[in-house]
Amino acid sequence: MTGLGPEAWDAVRLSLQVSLVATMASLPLGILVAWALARKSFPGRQVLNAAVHLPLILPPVVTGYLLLVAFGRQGPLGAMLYETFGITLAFRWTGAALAAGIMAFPLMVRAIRLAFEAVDPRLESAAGTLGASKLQVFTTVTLPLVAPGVIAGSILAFAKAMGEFGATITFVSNIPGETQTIPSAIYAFLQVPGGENAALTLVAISVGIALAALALSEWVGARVATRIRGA
Amino acid sequence: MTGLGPEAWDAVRLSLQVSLVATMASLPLGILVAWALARKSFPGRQVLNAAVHLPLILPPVVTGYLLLVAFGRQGPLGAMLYETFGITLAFRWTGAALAAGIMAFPLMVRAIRLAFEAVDPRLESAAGTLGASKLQVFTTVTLPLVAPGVIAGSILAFAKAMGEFGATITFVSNIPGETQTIPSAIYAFLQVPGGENAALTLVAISVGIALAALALSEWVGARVATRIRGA
Amino acid sequence: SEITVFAAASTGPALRQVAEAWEEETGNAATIAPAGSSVLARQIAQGAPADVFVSANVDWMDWLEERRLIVPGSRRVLMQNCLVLIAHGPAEIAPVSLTADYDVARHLAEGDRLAMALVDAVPAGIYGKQALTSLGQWEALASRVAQADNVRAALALVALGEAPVGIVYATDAAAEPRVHVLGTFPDSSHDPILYPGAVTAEAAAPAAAEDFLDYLSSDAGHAILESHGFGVPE
Amino acid sequence: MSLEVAIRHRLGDFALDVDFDAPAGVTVLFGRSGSGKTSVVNAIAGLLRPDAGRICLSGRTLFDEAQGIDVPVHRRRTGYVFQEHRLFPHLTVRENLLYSRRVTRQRGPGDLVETARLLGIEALLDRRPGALSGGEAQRVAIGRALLSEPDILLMDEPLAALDEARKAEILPYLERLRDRAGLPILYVSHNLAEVARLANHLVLMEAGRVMQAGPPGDLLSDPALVNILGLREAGAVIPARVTSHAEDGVTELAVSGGRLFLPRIEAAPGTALRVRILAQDVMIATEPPRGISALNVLPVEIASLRYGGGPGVTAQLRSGGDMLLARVTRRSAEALNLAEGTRCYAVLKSVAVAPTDIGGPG
Amino acid sequence: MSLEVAIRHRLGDFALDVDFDAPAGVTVLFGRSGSGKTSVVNAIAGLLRPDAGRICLSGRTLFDEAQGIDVPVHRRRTGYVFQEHRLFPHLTVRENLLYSRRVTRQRGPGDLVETARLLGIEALLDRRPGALSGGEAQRVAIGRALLSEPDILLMDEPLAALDEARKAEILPYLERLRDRAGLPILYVSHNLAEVARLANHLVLMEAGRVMQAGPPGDLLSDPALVNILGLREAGAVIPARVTSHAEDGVTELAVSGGRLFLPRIEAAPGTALRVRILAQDVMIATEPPRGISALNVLPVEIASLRYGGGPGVTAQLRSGGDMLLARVTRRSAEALNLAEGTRCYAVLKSVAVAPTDIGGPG
Ligand SMILES: Nc1ncnc2c1ncn2[C@@H]1O[C@H](COP(=O)(O)OP(=O)(O)OP(=O)(O)O)[C@@H](O)[C@H]1O
Ligand SMILES: Nc1ncnc2c1ncn2[C@@H]1O[C@H](COP(=O)(O)OP(=O)(O)OP(=O)(O)O)[C@@H](O)[C@H]1O
Ligand code: MOO
Ligand SMILES: [Mg+2]
Ligand SMILES: [Mg+2]
Repeated sequence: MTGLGPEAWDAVRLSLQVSLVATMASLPLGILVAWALARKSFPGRQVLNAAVHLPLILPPVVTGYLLLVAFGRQGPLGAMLYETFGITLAFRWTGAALAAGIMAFPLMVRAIRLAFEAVDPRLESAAGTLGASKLQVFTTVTLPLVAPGVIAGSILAFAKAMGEFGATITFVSNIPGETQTIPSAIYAFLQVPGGENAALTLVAISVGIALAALALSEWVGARVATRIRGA
Repeated sequence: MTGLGPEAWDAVRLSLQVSLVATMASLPLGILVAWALARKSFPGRQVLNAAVHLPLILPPVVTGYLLLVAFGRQGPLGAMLYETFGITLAFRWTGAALAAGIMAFPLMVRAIRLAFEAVDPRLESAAGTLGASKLQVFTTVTLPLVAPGVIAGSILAFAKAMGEFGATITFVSNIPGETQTIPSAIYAFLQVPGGENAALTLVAISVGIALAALALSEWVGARVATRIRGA
Repeated sequence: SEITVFAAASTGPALRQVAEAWEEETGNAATIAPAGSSVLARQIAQGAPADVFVSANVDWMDWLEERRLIVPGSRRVLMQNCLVLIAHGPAEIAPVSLTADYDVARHLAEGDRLAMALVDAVPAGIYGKQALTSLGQWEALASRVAQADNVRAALALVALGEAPVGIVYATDAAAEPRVHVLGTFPDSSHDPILYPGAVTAEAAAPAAAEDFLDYLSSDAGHAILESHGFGVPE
Repeated sequence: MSLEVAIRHRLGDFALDVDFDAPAGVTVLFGRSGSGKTSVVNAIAGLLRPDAGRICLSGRTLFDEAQGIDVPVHRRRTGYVFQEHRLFPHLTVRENLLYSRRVTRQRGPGDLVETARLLGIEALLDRRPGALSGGEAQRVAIGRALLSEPDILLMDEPLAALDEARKAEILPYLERLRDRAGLPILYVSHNLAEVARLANHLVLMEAGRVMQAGPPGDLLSDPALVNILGLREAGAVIPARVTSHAEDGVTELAVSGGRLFLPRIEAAPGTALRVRILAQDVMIATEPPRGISALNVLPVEIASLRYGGGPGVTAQLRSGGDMLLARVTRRSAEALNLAEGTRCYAVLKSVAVAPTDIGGPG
Repeated sequence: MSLEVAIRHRLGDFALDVDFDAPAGVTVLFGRSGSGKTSVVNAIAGLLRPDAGRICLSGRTLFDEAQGIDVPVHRRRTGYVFQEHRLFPHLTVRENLLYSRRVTRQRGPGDLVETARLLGIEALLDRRPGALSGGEAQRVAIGRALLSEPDILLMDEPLAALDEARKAEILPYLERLRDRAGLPILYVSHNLAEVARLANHLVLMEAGRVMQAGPPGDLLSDPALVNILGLREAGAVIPARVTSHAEDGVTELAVSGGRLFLPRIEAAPGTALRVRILAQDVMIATEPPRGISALNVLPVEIASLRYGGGPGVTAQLRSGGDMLLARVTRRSAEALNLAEGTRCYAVLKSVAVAPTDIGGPG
């Protein structure tokens, strides 16, 4: 229809899958880490904070290379995952999701952390006096109040995951149907003279998807915000 | 000293310069855009929001390519800038700063926007009744209260700028001493046999700088937060 | 005078060493800017301040030539390369010349991947696909290829043992101790691997640029290029 | 100086529809929780844009829906003390107090040190609002509004969080403000002692509407409003004039119906005052009482007797040109044979006319 | 049920060092703004961890620095009504009210509908806190704490934002809570009428320390505390028993010094009550007054006369086994020749013993 071959459509499907899984799977950890960084002081807090930011600081290829070394089949973590759970990440779409998730993680955590820092701790104390355990305070008061930040963080992460290229291709290569995401396909098109049009079509699709997600998140975010402001 | 040649040290200096300039120069616009997105409803708000997020969604090479087409000396904006102001961005460190700034912009804006959304509008009304114009309310109440978000956004942007590679090399190439930032230099080292060690040294330097900035921002942020909590 | 050389990334270090020798001899200065050939070609089309372009493949040089962006007559082949099949680990047997009888797939266990550069986009990948096709093995292997974004990344996959075998340039294989060469693909199995160079149409110092290319084609230049594993034109 | 408010506005199910004028001095908005007091104040400050109507302050139109006038908040010069303090958390107490000066670059007559001393917050100047107690924060908020040199002070239950002693210190200061330069004050309160003391004008609100408005003397001594205001708080506010100070600390006042003796009032002879006499503090005697500690006995005539459902009777007593209110039991009224026109005596203990119930002339 | 508090804590320059026991019933913490009341309540709720000391509730140790005991907030079962309402902005009023039930999965005897009706918030159940007026929000906060079925209610000036009518509705409910099942209540207040009505025990705080603690009857009629409590608020709280209800709506009470006649009180004959008689509502007569509307005249003996700096005198009057307080002017005291031991009559208007000043036996 658009002059794109079936491989390109595979890439679209795969990118969606990878980005969604990366965002969803990293969300619980992202919330936990954001909360710990915003609220707790513990030994290693600064180390955790640094680790979270690393993927942002490092050139993506370096992150991809480190992932390869750690999570590849020969890597210590990769071997352990394979032997213990039978999970292989290298050259799999799951590895692409891991790479995208890690690259997007700092964005997700920062957004959620800011939201945690904005929650009025007096509301949490009030919940405590009403009999809510720490965990209940968290789930019934804190979490609903950070919802806008969680939405913002998730959409940032999703957008980043849709666009991630360097770490992904370095870690899981480009295997059509398995690890060839939209950015990999775009990159390939751009390497050859005359590939620009196909690349631009894919760019348009990618942008369309991400903007739809963005619009959805704005809409949900606005609804959540009005609820919290309380009209 | 570390086995790095003068070119590599040039890259370190240049990366610092590019990242700092990119962060500082985009900060005013970032604050403005974040404020508009958080507080105003205007026609084109969704378009602005989408535009801000685009660099996140697009693979970096695509962003770089679009920048090259727009701001290259043949590009419409590049030609205009050159003819009107005598400014050339393409293949200059200023172009690298533009690329880094654009790539970091969504991160900066999101962080600041969340902070704006968390400011209690009742404090702003109170300032209004005390005679503060909208602008004064903004500078004397809103801005100080969003300071933690501004710090968070700036450090995210700085870290991202330090790690930015794809858009930069695509837009301004990899000219040592002019546009070769740390990530580009790492790329160059990784393209050649035996370059890994030099690449790792650069990675370490880059990480060190970004983590120092991160620690500084955490420290400043904590101080600002205590001030605002008011102990 | 000073020139800027836009060099395909894989040629960067060799060119830098040549540049140093050239600078010593002529008192000129050369800055080597390494990046992908496609990136560099597009940048030259956008007015990049390059005096010399060294491409890793012929297509992008053709593309510039069609657009009259290089100085006619300055184009020449600077160096050549060979394509090899490599495996992880130290050498066990001497390299062979690869023929249709050589079953590449036997190195791949269930789930293993053959590391190559992007087979439709990056020169090393394109040449590799041609070679496997002419050896009649592409059909069988196509679905088992892990395509890296550049040939160095393919090399890294094999070096780390993530892929047991891969297809890279001889120059890459020579410098990586964690891999060994199983065999060399015959020149006839793929288009010649040529690195063309030319002076750009907008070169600020065309004379020096021409001189640099000449130096690359001189014996002194050839010696350096060969020390990096490149072949040189007769 | 006067304030004219005539606005309509909907907030969900709640309909605000008020129309009142506030003359110079203190106008108290009085009404139950949720009756719309804060909404009215917000409209005057420009924080709520009414659906329709007009707001004028001293001839200046702040808002006119029909004419499309809507003066921005910061040009309205309203000093607003909010129901919640709304201090700026990032500024110290001192910076909060000086905020208005900083933004308007005007230095009015108000003095930081004096204001802080009055409010008892001198020791807190370098703290931030997070480190203040509830009452301290509210006092800082009052100081911040006072120091903004406004054209009108809007005070939304400003003293609710304060103890009596502190209130007793702040009220005279508000009175001085009211009297000096005629700064108009719109004051939301639940407390009729405050109302009686401060108000020149009283606006009673109920369910978004103005029930009744007028001088507090009239309203507070209106037997019809006794139930709305609460039995304990009904009473008369009558004008008086200081005549002399005796050596034993008693001040003599002239009222239209005779003389009153009060614990020393710091006001020069000749000063006009208002005194509040709660209905429950007035006894009725048919003969002049003797041997009793009450210093104040006024001859009165019963103007009306209003029997409620309960055991109480509200008597309106004509004393010279003024009306007093008295609450007596039905049993007493019968025992004393009280009827309209009966001439009798109003007995009030001197200390029952308490210092906090004495206000300037307004 | 009783509460023992003995804690020390530093907050910046402020040093808290309090030690008091609160018996069953209502204990009122009374003190000026900034005296440390909220800090004490926070310590009991577990929101402030004292530097040292002990807190026990009904034999349960909530905190003991020495033994390292610090029961977590949510296990302390304290129902806390905060000075600022602290409603959850993301929940509706109904969800706020039911919050405690949701997290503890316990359904106590408290009923949502009944509580909401009592507090006048039935119509607001589906709103969010952002759409409430100041007083409405405070009422929801009270309801939320009540419905949490706590072992103790901690109330930090809960009624300050409410109008008299609303207070008059809520106070009896708090009294019922206090009396039913003996729910102890720690109540921070500036308002002595509330204190007198509710308190079984009064703790006077000043600058972080307990100045005096004891039964409100003793403290409020202690002439030495008149200055601290405020002149207008001093008075006695004495026990009484309902003897009969007359047809004209007057209820007769027996006190140790004689009989009192009050507007009808809804309590069966025999019920024990406390009545509050403000010093300023008591007149002293040397002979039994006649022809006067005051129904209540008690023979008394002057136990002490305390001359202050001003024109007033505080007289302590022995009436049977109780002490009354009276404020009279120095001039009257001299005119009537009052001295310690003088036998005379205390004259009080029946309606001066107002309904809000009558509490159960506690
Ligand atoms: N973080 C802090 N640093 C220094 N002083 C503080 C801090 N928090 C509170 N204080 C001081 O502690 C004292 C007690 O405060 P607390 O809130 O307990 O007073 P309160 O009796 O409840 O007063 P109010 O009636 O005004 O609410 C106050 O003087 C206050 O200024
Ligand atoms: N956003 C809203 N939606 C619906 N109703 C609202 C909204 N905001 C306020 N109200 C209602 O408007 C009415 C007036 O509120 P307002 O704050 O003016 O009352 P108030 O007289 O100041 O009360 P209080 O003495 O309790 O502070 C209240 O009944 C309140 O419930
Ligand atoms: O040097 Mo290249 O651009 O990897 O073929
Ligand atoms: Mg209000
Ligand atoms: Mg307090």
